[in-house]
Amino acid sequence: MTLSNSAPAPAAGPASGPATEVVLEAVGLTKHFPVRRKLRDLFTREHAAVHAVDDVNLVLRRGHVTALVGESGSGKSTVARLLAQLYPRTGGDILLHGDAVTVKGGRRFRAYARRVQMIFQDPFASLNPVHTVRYHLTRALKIHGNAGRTADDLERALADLLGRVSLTPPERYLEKFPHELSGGQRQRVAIARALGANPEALLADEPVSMLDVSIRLGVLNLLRDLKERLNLAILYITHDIASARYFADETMVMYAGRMVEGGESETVTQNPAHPYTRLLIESAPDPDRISGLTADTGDRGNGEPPSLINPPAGCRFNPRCPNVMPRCTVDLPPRIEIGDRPGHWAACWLYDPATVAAQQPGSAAAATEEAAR
Amino acid sequence: MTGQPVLEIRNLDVDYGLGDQAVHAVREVNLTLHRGEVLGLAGESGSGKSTLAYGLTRLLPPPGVISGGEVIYHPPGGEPYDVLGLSDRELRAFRWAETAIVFQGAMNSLNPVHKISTQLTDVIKAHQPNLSAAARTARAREMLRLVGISPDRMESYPHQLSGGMRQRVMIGMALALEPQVVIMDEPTTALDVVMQRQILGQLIELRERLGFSVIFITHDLSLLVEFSDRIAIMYGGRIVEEAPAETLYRDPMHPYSQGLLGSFPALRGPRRELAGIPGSPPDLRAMPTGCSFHPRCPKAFEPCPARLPILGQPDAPTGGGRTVACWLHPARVPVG
Amino acid sequence: MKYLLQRIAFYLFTAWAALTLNFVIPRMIPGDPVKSMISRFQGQMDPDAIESLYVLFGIDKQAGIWDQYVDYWGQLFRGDLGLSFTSFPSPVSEVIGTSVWWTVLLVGITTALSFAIGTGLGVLAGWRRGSWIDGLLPATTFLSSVPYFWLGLVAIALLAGPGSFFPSSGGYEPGLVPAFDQYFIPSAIQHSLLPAFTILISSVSGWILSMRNMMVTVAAEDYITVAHAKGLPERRVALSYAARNALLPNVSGFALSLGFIVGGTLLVEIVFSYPGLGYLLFRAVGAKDYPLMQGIFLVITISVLLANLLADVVYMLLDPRTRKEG
Amino acid sequence: MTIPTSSIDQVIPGEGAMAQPDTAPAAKAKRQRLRFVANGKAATGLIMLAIYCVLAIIGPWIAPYDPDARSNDLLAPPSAAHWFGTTHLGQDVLSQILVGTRGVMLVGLTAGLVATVLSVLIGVTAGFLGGAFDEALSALSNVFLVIPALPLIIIVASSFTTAGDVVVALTIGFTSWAWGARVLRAQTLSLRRRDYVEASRATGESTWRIILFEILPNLTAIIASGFVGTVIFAVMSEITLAFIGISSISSWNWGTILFWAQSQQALAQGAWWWFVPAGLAIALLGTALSLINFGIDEFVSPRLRSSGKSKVKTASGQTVRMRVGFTPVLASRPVRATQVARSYPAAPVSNGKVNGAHVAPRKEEVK
Amino acid sequence: SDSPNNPNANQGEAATVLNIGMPNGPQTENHNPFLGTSSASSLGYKWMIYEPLMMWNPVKPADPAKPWLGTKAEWSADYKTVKVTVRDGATWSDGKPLTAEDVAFTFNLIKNDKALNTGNTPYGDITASGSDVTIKFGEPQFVNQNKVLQQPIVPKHIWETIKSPSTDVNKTPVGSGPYTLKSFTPQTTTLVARTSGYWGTQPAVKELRYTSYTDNNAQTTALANGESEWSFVFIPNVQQVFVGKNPTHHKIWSPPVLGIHGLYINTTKKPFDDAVVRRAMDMVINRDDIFVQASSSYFHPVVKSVTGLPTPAAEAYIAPEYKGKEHKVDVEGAKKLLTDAGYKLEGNVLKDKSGKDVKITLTDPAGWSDYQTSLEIVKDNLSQIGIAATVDKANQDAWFKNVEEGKFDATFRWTNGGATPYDLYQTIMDGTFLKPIGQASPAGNFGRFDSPEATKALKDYANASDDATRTTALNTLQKIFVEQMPMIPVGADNVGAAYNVKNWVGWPDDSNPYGAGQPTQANSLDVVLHLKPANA
Ligand SMILES: Nc1ncnc2c1ncn2[C@@H]1O[C@H](COP(=O)(O)OP(=O)(O)OP(=O)(O)O)[C@@H](O)[C@H]1O
Ligand SMILES: Nc1ncnc2c1ncn2[C@@H]1O[C@H](COP(=O)(O)OP(=O)(O)OP(=O)(O)O)[C@@H](O)[C@H]1O
Ligand SMILES: [Mg+2]
Ligand SMILES: [Mg+2]
Repeated sequence: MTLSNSAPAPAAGPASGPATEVVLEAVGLTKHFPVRRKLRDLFTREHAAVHAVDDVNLVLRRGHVTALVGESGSGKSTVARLLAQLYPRTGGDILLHGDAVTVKGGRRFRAYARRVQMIFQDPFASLNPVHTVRYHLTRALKIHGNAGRTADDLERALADLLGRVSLTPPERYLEKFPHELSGGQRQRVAIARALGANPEALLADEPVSMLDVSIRLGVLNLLRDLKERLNLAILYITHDIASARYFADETMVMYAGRMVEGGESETVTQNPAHPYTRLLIESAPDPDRISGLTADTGDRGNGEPPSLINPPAGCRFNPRCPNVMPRCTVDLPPRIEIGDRPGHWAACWLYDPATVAAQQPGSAAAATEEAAR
Repeated sequence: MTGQPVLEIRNLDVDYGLGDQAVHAVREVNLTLHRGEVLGLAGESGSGKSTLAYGLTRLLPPPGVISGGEVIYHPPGGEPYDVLGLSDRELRAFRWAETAIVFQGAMNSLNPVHKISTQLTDVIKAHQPNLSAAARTARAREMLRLVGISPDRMESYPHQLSGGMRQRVMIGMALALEPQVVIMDEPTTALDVVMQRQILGQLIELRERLGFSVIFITHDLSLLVEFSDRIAIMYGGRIVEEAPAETLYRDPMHPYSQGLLGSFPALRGPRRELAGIPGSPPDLRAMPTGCSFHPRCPKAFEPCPARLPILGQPDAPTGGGRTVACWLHPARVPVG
Repeated sequence: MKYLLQRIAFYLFTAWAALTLNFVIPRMIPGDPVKSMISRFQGQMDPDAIESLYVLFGIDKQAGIWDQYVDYWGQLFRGDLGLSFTSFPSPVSEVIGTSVWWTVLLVGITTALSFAIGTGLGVLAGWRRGSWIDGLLPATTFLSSVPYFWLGLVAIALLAGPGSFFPSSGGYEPGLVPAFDQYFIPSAIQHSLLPAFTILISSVSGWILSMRNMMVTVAAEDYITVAHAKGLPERRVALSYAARNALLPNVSGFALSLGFIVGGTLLVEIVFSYPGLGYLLFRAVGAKDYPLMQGIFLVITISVLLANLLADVVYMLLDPRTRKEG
Repeated sequence: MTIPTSSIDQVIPGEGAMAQPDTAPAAKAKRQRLRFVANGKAATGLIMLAIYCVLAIIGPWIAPYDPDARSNDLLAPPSAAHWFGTTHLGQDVLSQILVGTRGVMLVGLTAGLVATVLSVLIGVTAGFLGGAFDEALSALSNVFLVIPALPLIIIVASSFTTAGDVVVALTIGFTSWAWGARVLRAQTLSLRRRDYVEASRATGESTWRIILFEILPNLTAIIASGFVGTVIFAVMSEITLAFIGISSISSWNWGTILFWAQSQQALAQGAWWWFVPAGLAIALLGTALSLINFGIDEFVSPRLRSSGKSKVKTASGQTVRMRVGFTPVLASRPVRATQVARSYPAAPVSNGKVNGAHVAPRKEEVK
Repeated sequence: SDSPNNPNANQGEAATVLNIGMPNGPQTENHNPFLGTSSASSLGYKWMIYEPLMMWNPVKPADPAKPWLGTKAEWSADYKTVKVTVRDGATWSDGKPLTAEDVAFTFNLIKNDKALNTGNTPYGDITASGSDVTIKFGEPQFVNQNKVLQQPIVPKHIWETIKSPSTDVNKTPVGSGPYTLKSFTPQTTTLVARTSGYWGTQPAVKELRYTSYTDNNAQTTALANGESEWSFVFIPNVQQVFVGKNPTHHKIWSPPVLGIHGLYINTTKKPFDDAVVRRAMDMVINRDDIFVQASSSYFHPVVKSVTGLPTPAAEAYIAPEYKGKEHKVDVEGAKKLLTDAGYKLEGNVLKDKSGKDVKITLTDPAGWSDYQTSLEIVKDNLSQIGIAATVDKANQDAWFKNVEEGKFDATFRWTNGGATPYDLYQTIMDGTFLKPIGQASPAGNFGRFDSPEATKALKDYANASDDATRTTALNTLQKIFVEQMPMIPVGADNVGAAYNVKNWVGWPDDSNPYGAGQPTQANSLDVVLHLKPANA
């Protein structure tokens, strides 16, 4: 299991390389959850909503892992579920091979599910305790017509599936109930189930966060292996930015429902541009920083993520941002190319040439710009 | 400041259940906590870290029993005594005043029906009955301020606070009686990295001011390396290695420690090669013979399955203050 | 507060539904109060009286169902529950008024007592698991499965023989006039002892069991361990931490049981010939006295609703979490 | 006559089960399903229930007499010929009890079944579909919950011209589903959000398959517990109806026996044998069902399980109770620490010997 | 203390109180004498406050009624007019004199309010002149004469101000009787004797306490322990439960009246349309067993006479040919009767003429334990002649409906009672009630007994203007009854009582049956006035 996977060729930027056919794309994806409506709310003027995801753009390519990182509650899972069409979306489009798709249920949903599959965060919860491994996998195969015609076909398909996730020999696992498996084995079964549909894109929502340190790596390596062998497009969701560095080709950072930074993983983790990404990286435990408990880390804002029901105007990070400018509280920063590496961008006014220029005169420039609008 | 022991755990055995059914969750653990130090306790899930923490204060719920060993506490300036031998009344007086505990889930650690103030003051009341109500409240406010919560949150109920605030309340509560030892069982796993750093930073700062010792439990080794003075690694209910944090990080001796360290992707620095630990954690009911790690150990050789390695100072001259239980590094001086 | 408003809306809706049901059910009952009355007199009432009774009771002609419904609500808002057939022409409200206090006092007090005792024992049993109280549990299970009325019969057979201190029936010594004096009150209490014990014995076990189970569940919560770790006195841990939290789910159970006061203990009243509401309902059903049935059902329903509302308020006071949002 | 509030309550202690969605039992369901039977209480209850079921089937055949047959032993106390004595007509009470078992069991089980089916239909649908549907259904079940059941049953049952067993069973069934529905709804609501349900949706399962194969199997314990609870309630209600002479059951049941005993003033006549056996039969049936329910409760909520031994012997021969907050110490002697020092002579206590008499000092003394 | 419960308040007068009980449950205050639902009627104390014109003794129905408020009553020969002379000197308890005006007012009140006219009596003109009152009727009232004259008379000056007499609760009753209301509680009503102004002799009983026990059990217990001294309640095993508790003082007296209980048979169903079958059934039904086991050896006195008329009440009416002829169980005779008529008894099964098994369903409401007991016995008896009977315990409402509509095989039920055997026979045989199966005939003839002869005889009896016609008609009815057995009589109604002679003596009994013993009967006042302290 000690797979010595060195970093992927660092030169290969997201734009280059031949095997980068776009499988799934999200454009302006938005999801607002209505705050549970009661009878009495019928009379109130406006409906409060959780702005869980706002205007998210995302591209998943074949044979390519895209990581989505961000703190708890930033909307990562929601993005995954939207991509899996498990939630109706409030706005935006999901393009499968360039075609906008919206499916709610029934046959079209199945057809979609055949190409886009999701792996859930918690392997302890995502398998039904009352069913065996065989049941879970058989269903996945049958629903998508991959079970073959005869019982033998099915057996073969099952064995193949378990083989793909390195659960061999298959007969040792087929009749087991989830509680009889270890966490890593369960997660493998969950992955096998997703593979049962023979998908093109895999949405892995924190596939290892519930697993033990020593098992995590095995599952991650398995996913990488699958990406390479089956040429899958994988969305890897995590809040562990270090694992994104190791595992993903590209990393996107989410904060409070919005994408704040994106780019090649190594670049994002080593040269974070957005103040939030920086905070995240500074906060991550770092063994090399022994006795690194300097006072400055303790005082980054009050640590409270913003309310998503009434998100802050402008940049959502502005109440905690050490570099906050007046404009941050007013205008929403767009994606701005950083320029250090191709494809590295951040949604932060710090990198706006205008702002950079206006930085020196002070807030007057901001004011004039304000007036110009 | 270090050097003087404050808590000595000797040959502690903790079981779940009795007789044949018993699961030996902690076996023959020897560990010494020194004054003012942060002792990290790591190991994967189920290795017995929590059991050890609860066991040494006799807080294990049934069917847990302490089947052997002793926990010697050294009060500052007083005679040491065995915590496990205290009567119920003595134990109650001992708890919190000498050792306080911060548990993993702050949501569940605070009584949902009482205000923060009540929960802060009742512990003071129980241990210092002579203190006036006003003095108690004052102390409670002070504790809140200490952990960075505005004292006007005193009258809040737990559910009105965020997870981080609750955790900080718990830390404040733990320090209210200025105990000698604070045990923290995964105090930050439920929190965000940002929040985690914030809280731990505060804790370390407080330790500097108040001088208590900390037993810090987690399975996140990189966190431990950064935060603690010494680290003990547990595997299958036993301590397999113990060393100063830096030493352990730079030069882990036990293959399991090496595996653990190799499982963490590092965020900074050069990209390291990652090597996981193959296999799965042992079943406590059917422990492997000899060294319980041997079935997963890449370096296992012939004594490993046969004989149990004893925790002791390794032969090799790799600096003092470290012990390991591995046949690769046979013990020169066994501990205990 | 919002929580409370929302609950009140719910209660209003439920009250409407119950009252409508209350209107519908008696109209579906095919029986006939006059015939029932004749049968009670088995031949000693002139069959020619049938017609005069129909006229008397005003059931000789039928209005449209909708008109009746509107009338019904009109009457309700006037607090007029109609006239009872069995004791015509006394208003239903008056008939109920004479018996409701017996039930409220006997069963109400007993239920509250049973809740208090049961909860207390349950706390003990749950806290000291494996102690002698656990040994009582099988007996408790058995007692909670015994029908009230049968226990009553047995109690009468064993304890209420002639010359016994315990009277076997009635609410007070016949011949006494209800009054708050030294003759009536002791008599009323004396008459209520056996029924009260019967209810107590068979209902207390339910509380013991549920409270014990809640205690056991709560005792494993982290905050209990924390309380122990804090070195708090055992009493405080048991009462202020464990029992306080374990009590919460039982509060709504208590409210429901308050609601069951009338319905549930009807049989005790029958067995002990206790002049309460349950017994009245029994007679009303037998006599096809719709107005009376409606009235009693109404009283029961309203009291259940009130009890639940009360429980909600109490719950809100006990559990700070409900105070915040609904 | 009320449903033992404990029974269903405990399955979901408050909202507790929702707060901690994935407890051990869910993960270990299959194995423990068998362990449920191994539970002492449940086993006792099941055996007792089985006996009742057997009696319900063979009762009429093994009854020594025709329960209606009169004899010349009027109101005779128990004897060799009539084990449970006779009635005022000389009928054999034992035979009546035996023959009456069937009616009781039939009504109890039918009513339980009807109520359970209704509660599953309403509760699970409401919980799973949510939205306005849910609001309507839960309002409905709340109304049924609040409306007092027994008076309602009495009124409804007395309104049927031919209130046979079936009618009584249906009446009870239709009026007592609400509690179960509420519990099931709450549970379904929490199950609906479980990852495995979402996961099977993401796999492409159809809604009805999700309800039937993913959600329902996980509700078995609660459904079973609800069923048992309703059966208890139904049996009690049925007997009550018979006892107060409302249901017109031509066949015998225990309530009918009690009705006769009561209307013939068995008490005044000193004929205790007339009502004692029937009451005991009811109580024992109720006990059996309650025991099964406890078994289910313990199965669902493992904390309630009494874990084998509750007392342990320490090395010094003392018996200590297992309890929360004070873990028993087996090997080291519980009393004095001096003895510790002696049994572990190597204990390197730095400054001198361990003082056994030392009591944890108060904070003030420390400072 | 001034508490009403203070025992000292009544000290020394203890023996002046009579405790009367009825098992009627808690009462609501209502002293309206016209309403059967009032507490006054339910407990019977209306008869202590309000008095009738004549005091009729239902135990000896053929005896002439005793003058009471009326000193005499003269009926016209066609019984369509009665002239009553009202007593002089009677006063109302408020002191006003009682006059013929009051009497006329009372009857007019009833005539004008259908809800009060419980007898559905066809009143004509009612006039008072001097101390006489003349009441005219639309139909002959021979069979109802005593009912009419039993009407309690109310004071005009009070009731003319009452707007709705049928819904008034008459909180402060003013009557002419020797007692006035002292206090009312749902459980106990207390009456005290008037100190002055009563026209008759002052009663020895100074205070009457009517206690309403919640049910039969409670009433029985109260009787057994002496708490209750006078009541009318069914006591199972009465000898042990009541009498045996104190044999010297506890007495039970149960004189039959002219109303009976028996098994109605649906005469439209084969083979029960055949009188032979019905007679055979009658021959095997053991009335004594039913008497002993279902009515505790007293409650429904056995009807011994083959005519179905209870004795001694109807002694005077029994036709000469049936005098002394008593019913006897005769299984062999019944079998012979059946086989002679062409029925076959094969083993234990009776086959009808067409060879079918004879089966019968006996039905009665589930809760009526005495009837159910009777049915069990009947079932057992019928098996002796091979009739397979099943007992059906019906819902009360359903039973009512089915019996009225003729949808039954056989059922236990009562007949109406009256001053003559007319009511009894009418309920069983009157062809004017005859309705096809499925149509209700609430007043009688549930068994659809179709006998024009009987119908005519009943009509003759009611409308005759001379005794000879009546006697002939009644004899005819008896003959039809005996030969056709449209209903199998079993027991009679009784108007007796359970009473305690420890404190009071003078109760009616077999040696002196001067009146009904039941405390709610119209002549209960007569009984109370007969009582004397036991130790005097
Ligand atoms: N069904 C829902 N209804 C209402 N709000 C929701 C719902 N699902 C998620 N949210 C809210 O949307 C926000 C984003 O949630 P999401 O689960 O996507 O976060 P996440 O980044 O996956 O967090 P985590 O790392 O904890 O899994 C949160 O504030 C959450 O409370
Ligand atoms: N009640 C119990 N009965 C039997 N075994 C138990 C019980 N509680 C815990 N154990 C076992 O004891 C071992 C040690 O558990 P413990 O909770 O101390 O582990 P841990 O190191 O704290 O793990 P984690 O990191 O997950 O908190 C585990 O293998 C566990 O399965
Ligand atoms: Mg998530
Ligand atoms: Mg732990």
